[in-house]
Amino acid sequence: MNRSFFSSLKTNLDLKWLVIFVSVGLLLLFTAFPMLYLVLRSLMVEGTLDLTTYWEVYGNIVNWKSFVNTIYISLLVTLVSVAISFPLAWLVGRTDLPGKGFFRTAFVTSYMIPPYVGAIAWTQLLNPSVGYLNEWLVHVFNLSASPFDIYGIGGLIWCFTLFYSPFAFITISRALEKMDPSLEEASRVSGDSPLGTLWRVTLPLMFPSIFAGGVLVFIGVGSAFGIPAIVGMPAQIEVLTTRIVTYVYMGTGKGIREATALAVSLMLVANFILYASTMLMNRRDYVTISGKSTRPGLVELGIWKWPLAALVSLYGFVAIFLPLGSILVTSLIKSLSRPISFDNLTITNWLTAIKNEQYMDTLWNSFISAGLAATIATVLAVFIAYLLVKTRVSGRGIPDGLSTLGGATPSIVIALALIITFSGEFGLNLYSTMAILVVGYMVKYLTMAVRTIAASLSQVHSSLEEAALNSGANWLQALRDVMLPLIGPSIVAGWFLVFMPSFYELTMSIILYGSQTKTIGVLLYELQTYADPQDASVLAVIILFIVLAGNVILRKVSKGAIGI
Amino acid sequence: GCGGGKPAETPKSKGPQGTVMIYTSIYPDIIELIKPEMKKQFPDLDVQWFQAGTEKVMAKIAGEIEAKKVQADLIMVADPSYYLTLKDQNLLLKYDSPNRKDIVANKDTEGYWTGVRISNMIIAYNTAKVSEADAPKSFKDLLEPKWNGKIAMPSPLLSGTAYVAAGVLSDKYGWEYFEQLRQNGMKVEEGNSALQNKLVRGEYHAVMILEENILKIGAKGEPVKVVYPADGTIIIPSPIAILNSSKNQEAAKAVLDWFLTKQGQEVIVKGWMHSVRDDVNPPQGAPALKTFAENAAKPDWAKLAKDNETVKETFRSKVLDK
Amino acid sequence: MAEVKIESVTKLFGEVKAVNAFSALIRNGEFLSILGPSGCGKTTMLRMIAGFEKANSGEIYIGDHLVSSPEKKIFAPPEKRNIGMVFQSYAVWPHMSVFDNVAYPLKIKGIAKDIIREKTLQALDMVHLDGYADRLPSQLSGGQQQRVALARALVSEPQLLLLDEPLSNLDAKLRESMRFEIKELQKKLNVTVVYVTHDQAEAMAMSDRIVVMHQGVIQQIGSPLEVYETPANRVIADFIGLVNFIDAEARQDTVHIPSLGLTLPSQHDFSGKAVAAIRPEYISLTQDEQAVQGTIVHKVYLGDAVDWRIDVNGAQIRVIDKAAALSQYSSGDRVGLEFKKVMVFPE
Amino acid sequence: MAEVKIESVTKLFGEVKAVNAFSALIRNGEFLSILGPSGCGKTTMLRMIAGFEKANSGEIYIGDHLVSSPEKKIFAPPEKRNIGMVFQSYAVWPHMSVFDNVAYPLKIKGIAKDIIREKTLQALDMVHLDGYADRLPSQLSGGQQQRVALARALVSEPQLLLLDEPLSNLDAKLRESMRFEIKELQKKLNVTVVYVTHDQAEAMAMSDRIVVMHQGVIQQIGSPLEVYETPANRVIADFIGLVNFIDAEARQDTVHIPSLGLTLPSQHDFSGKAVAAIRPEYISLTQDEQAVQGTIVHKVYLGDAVDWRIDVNGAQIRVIDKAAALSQYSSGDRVGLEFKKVMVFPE
Ligand SMILES: Nc1ncnc2c1ncn2[C@@H]1O[C@H](COP(=O)(O)OP(=O)(O)OP(=O)(O)O)[C@@H](O)[C@H]1O
Ligand SMILES: Nc1ncnc2c1ncn2[C@@H]1O[C@H](COP(=O)(O)OP(=O)(O)OP(=O)(O)O)[C@@H](O)[C@H]1O
Ligand SMILES: [Mg+2]
Ligand SMILES: [Mg+2]
Repeated sequence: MNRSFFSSLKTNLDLKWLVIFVSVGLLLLFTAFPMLYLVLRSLMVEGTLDLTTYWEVYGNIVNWKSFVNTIYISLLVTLVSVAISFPLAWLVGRTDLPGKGFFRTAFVTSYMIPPYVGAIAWTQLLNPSVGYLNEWLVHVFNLSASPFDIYGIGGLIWCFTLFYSPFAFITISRALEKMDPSLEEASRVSGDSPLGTLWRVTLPLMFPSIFAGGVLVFIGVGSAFGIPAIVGMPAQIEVLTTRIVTYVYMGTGKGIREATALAVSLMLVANFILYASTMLMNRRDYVTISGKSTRPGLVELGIWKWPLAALVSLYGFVAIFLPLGSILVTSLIKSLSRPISFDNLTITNWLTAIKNEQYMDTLWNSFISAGLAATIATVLAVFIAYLLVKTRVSGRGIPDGLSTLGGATPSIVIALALIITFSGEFGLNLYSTMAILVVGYMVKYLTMAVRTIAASLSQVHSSLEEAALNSGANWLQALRDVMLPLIGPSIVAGWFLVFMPSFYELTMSIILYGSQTKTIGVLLYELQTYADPQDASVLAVIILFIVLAGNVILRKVSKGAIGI
Repeated sequence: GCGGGKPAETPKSKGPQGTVMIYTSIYPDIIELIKPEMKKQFPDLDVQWFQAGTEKVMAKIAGEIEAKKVQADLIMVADPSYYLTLKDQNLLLKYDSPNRKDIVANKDTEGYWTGVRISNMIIAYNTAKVSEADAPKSFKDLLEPKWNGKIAMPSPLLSGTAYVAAGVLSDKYGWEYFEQLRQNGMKVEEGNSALQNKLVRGEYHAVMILEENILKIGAKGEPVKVVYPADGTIIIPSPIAILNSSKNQEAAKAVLDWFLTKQGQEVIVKGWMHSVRDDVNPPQGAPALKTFAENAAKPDWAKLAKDNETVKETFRSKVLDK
Repeated sequence: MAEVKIESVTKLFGEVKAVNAFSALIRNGEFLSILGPSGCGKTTMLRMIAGFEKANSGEIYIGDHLVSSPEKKIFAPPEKRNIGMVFQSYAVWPHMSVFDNVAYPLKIKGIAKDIIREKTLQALDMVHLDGYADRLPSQLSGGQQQRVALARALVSEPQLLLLDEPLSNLDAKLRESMRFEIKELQKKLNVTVVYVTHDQAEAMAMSDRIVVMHQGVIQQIGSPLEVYETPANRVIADFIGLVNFIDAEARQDTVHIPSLGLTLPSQHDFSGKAVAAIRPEYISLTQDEQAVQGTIVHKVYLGDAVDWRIDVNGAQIRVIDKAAALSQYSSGDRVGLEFKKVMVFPE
Repeated sequence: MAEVKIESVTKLFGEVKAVNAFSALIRNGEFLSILGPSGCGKTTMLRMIAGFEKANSGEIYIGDHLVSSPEKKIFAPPEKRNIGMVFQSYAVWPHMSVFDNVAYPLKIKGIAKDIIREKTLQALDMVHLDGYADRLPSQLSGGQQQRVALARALVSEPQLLLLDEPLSNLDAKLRESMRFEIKELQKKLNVTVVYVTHDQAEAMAMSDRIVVMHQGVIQQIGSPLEVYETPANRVIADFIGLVNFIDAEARQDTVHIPSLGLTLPSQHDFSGKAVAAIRPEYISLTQDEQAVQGTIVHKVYLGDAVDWRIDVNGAQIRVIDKAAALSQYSSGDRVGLEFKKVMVFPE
């Protein structure tokens, strides 16, 4: 792919380059190849280069409108998410805010709710005719009409922000916690207030993580289908993904080509944003973990302590407890048509769900495939990120760009790409196996881990790695013993950022799953759409509970080193 | 590769052997009902299922076609016009099942596909919000101003059955009908299930939806009721077909045959759909098909197959464009 | 305005008493150094004055303001204390250019752009970093980064300067020039300076008074001369400058050192068993046969002096003689030792 | 085994020539110091030997191995070079305890647990950090962290030690004890040491040879005595130790200094306009009326000596006199100056 990459490989064919080379090879095979092959095919009709697909797709004003909608919504959500997440991450990570640990967990909790379940919860709360919250507000404030209507651009952005801002929060807070506090102290002593310091020193120092989180939010929102379908469609808001899915659902080869052609625009935009943010940062240095340790100091909030705690609690309540409560109530309710009251509650939904053996199987399938995907992706991400931020090889950004390509592509297009490339045409037949699910999750979510880890890695002073090499450690040992523990929180976060969405992934899984590999996402969807929305809620609560409990246990066992 | 029939080691039974893969949009709980019946009927046959919504099955098959590796032996999805497309592409196996003679519903004259179940697009309303007298009686009634903002339908762009409804109604009333619905505040949702849940909760008062969804939740005691529109229920006889790439065609044929038997159809009816046979009772709580079949709309399947893109695009521009 | 009053300040890290009942009055415009072995609590004390560490007890006043008093629940945040500080770890901001780093305290004060520019360049000049304004800290050597930190602390001409080993990574030449600049600035602006250093010569040369700490406790406060010439106890004598300790006996007005067979005049307020402390430069080598005789064991060339170890009746005595820098004595030679002064401590 | 041969190594940072055609042969078991002003390229050179910075040209051999040669496209990674190093920025790993930091090089070698334990505790002892094994670096003072870095570099007894200002944050007492430990270890194990320091006294006391650098270029390589007493040029004379420069005229075997009205014996291989360089300790104060007379302008007390500025016919001459440490001269007094030695450089 790049001459100087290979030449440096040849001159230093040592462990480091070997490992990086293998990782990039895997990335090329499993991520880049299917995507690029699909794009290539969208450029060909019956074996010859034919741009009519692109002419048609991009000649259609509707697609442009949805393109503009997508960009507008994604950018807005990205900005709002970062604007919310940075202060929250700071409050939770660097100050003496009461209840920090609790908030820290609470803010990532919304990441554990599948967005399609969460979005439905919000439509239950805020639909204009019978939304629980609307009705309550009308009742309490004696209003003449519902104050909120979830179906609209505002509602769309609201839902997106709540379910995608954890990308930013997780990425930023992990980096903040490891920052050398004397950098902030130097600003205080220069006469700057804590807030000014936050704005002028902490914020710029956190740029790599802020950009990383922002890019993740942008990619996630731009390529999401669930929330636009649930919240946007009734409001007649079309975005690229709904257009793409419309093409795919035609069920023809032409439909696939058109969908791919349209998806290319998303890939380009995401890579452009990635490139732009990298350019912006390359000119500066952001080392915040240095070889001279200073004492971890917390900013004291003083009189602001309790007001801020109240504000944060309010946000937590609205953003997390309301939708969670709505899901929980749904799981406990006898009949959705009747109002919430004591005699309309039952635990039979729970009992039947827990007894259902099929649930356990699918849970296990999802656990294994998501776990594998997250682990492989995290390992690859470490090497790709290292290549990106700690080496000077030209072309080092290409793997990062490729992983972004996957992240920005709507899942359904990835699923098709995988069917087409891994059904044996190229000698590798993964179709209908669990492997294809693992590959699919990796393609889609690898970028989460790469961005998060790269951002943290860029903040570690290289002398720390050098000291390990100098102690006789080889590169892998140095990575294992020094670099990885130092950015440990981000590695865990990266793993989690891949694991969680893979765990309840729907769009891809529903097309790729085989008779033995039904996943929890597929099951949830079945329940939600046909069997019983209540069962779906039960399952969502169970997932949440398992993840939260697993998290608490891991944190306890590892003394806080592992966990989110 | 599931299509390959492996010879069984103990050739004591003479039924079909090997494996057979069925791609279907039939709901999972019905599949669960079918499975034991099949096992009884074909003890040596490994029947595998892939279940997803019609559109998703179609997308999966489209991908498999691109990869030149279709895995399904049989398909059973909702949209009849899709079978015309497949037939055009030469992907279906011609099979004139002996049981076809009992089938009253739509079937391909040449035998490439055969109706296997009947779903109906109807109107449903929430009885807690709307009295029986007030309920809409026809699709046309949904244009009354009292429904403003309280009605909805699934999106023809994303749901096959909704697509049929859009095609039929636009043929019948012209696109003005949908324009007026839009002006009457009709919402468009992703699919039937989203509508079903919102209808139950009373977010919508009346919706265009599949009969089977409503029968099912109605049986659970939720306050919903079906109206068979006076201006024509949209009857969708969903077919079954064998793909000509099937490597176990004998078994596939046997399975297809079974679905068309009375026994097979009784299972279908348990899934709240109507049978394609005359001698099977309607689903619980529903009238017999013939009571509303006379004035039912007669979709032009060939036109629906051909005009797929135009219909969807027109619907989009008339109803979904902001 | 920037008199600093510290009253019985104590700081605990868990079980460790990093600073223990520290009291001092630092006068307006005074240059006070804190000296002491590594880990004795110097940085901790400085950080408490700056407001980065909360004392467990005791009070700190800056000017008339009580800025820290756990008992009265008073604690002024660092930015309200109008302080310039150099951190032991530099804490130069990696994302800002050298110029931006140094200009920062001025920007915060909302000073006009052109004045900021002028003052910043002036400060960079002062630390010999003219021409480096646009570099990023990662493109600087260690000493250059340290100078950026120094320039940043000086640029806004604060009332109180806290310097934590600000010159530790500079060579002698540069260090001397920096010392000079700091002193000049201090005199010009009448700034109060609290200076932490591990370099005794530096502390001696610059300070009005020196605080000697040991394990969190103040051992002595006094002028450089006092601390050096009349250390309060053995520990200080040992820490400040080099010293030979020899068993002795304190008598009235004299001290007797049996191993050298010598009695020297001395002032002390006790008698009996004692330790005589003789600094290497209190001794000179002589060829006088009457003097105490010893054998040269070891000779280290220091450039401006020679560091001798001389065996006198089995005891090794260290002598640093500048006058003898060029002398031709070498190992094994016999020489005479002439003692010019002695300090006496109880044993 | 650990002879280091450096041949014409050059390193560019963009436009900046950080190291320029550096050549040196460091013998097995030799203690070589690199001295030079801040930013002259010392750290860069050390990092190239360690393998953290790639030279732009030139070759570096460690033992018989060519470890770096851009021309031949050879570059051995740091972990293959068997080097112990102390980084100017310490590079102590914040997530490991003191013990784990120091034990790391041993663990990597796969040494048995109990031996690791023993050696690590021994190394901690050596740097006076016994009892700190379980602390985290963030719970240590600056000097303590630096000592952790030192212990880590020494613990595995490497063939080649690269020390980048390893003692800069330690007090004189501790520094001296560390120097001693390093020297002992070096002798015991016959390690080759390359030592970067800004402290000339340290370089003088410890080194077999000293390399003096200036702006990336080697100015002189020689023994401490050579570098101090016969510096190759003015720059070195100025950098190593203090010096008074006075206009002079070189004559055969003598130098004439008009402003002092003095002619002194001197060796030099040119004649004509010259600069006489006189170190402050080459001058002593005397009451001899025959000597050059001056007026004391300024007197700084240094503890073990006094630093005088004396005005002689308008020129300020700096004198450091240990013998006079206790003398009672004070500002304004007239004194005589006796010159013992002079160096001469072309103007
Ligand atoms: N990455 C870089 N980019 C540009 N210039 C650099 C870079 N790193 C170092 N330099 C410059 O190279 C020169 C040599 O730096 P080096 O760190 O070797 O100095 P040093 O002799 O160790 O100084 P000190 O005693 O202050 O530590 C310095 O002028 C420094 O500014
Ligand atoms: N967070 C902490 N937890 C426990 N002990 C600590 C902590 N921080 C500092 N100490 C201990 O407190 C003592 C004083 O530390 P301080 O940094 O003030 O020393 P210092 O005098 O500045 O030393 P140096 O000259 O080495 O910089 C040290 O022994 C140190 O180990
Ligand atoms: Mg300190
Ligand atoms: Mg350096």
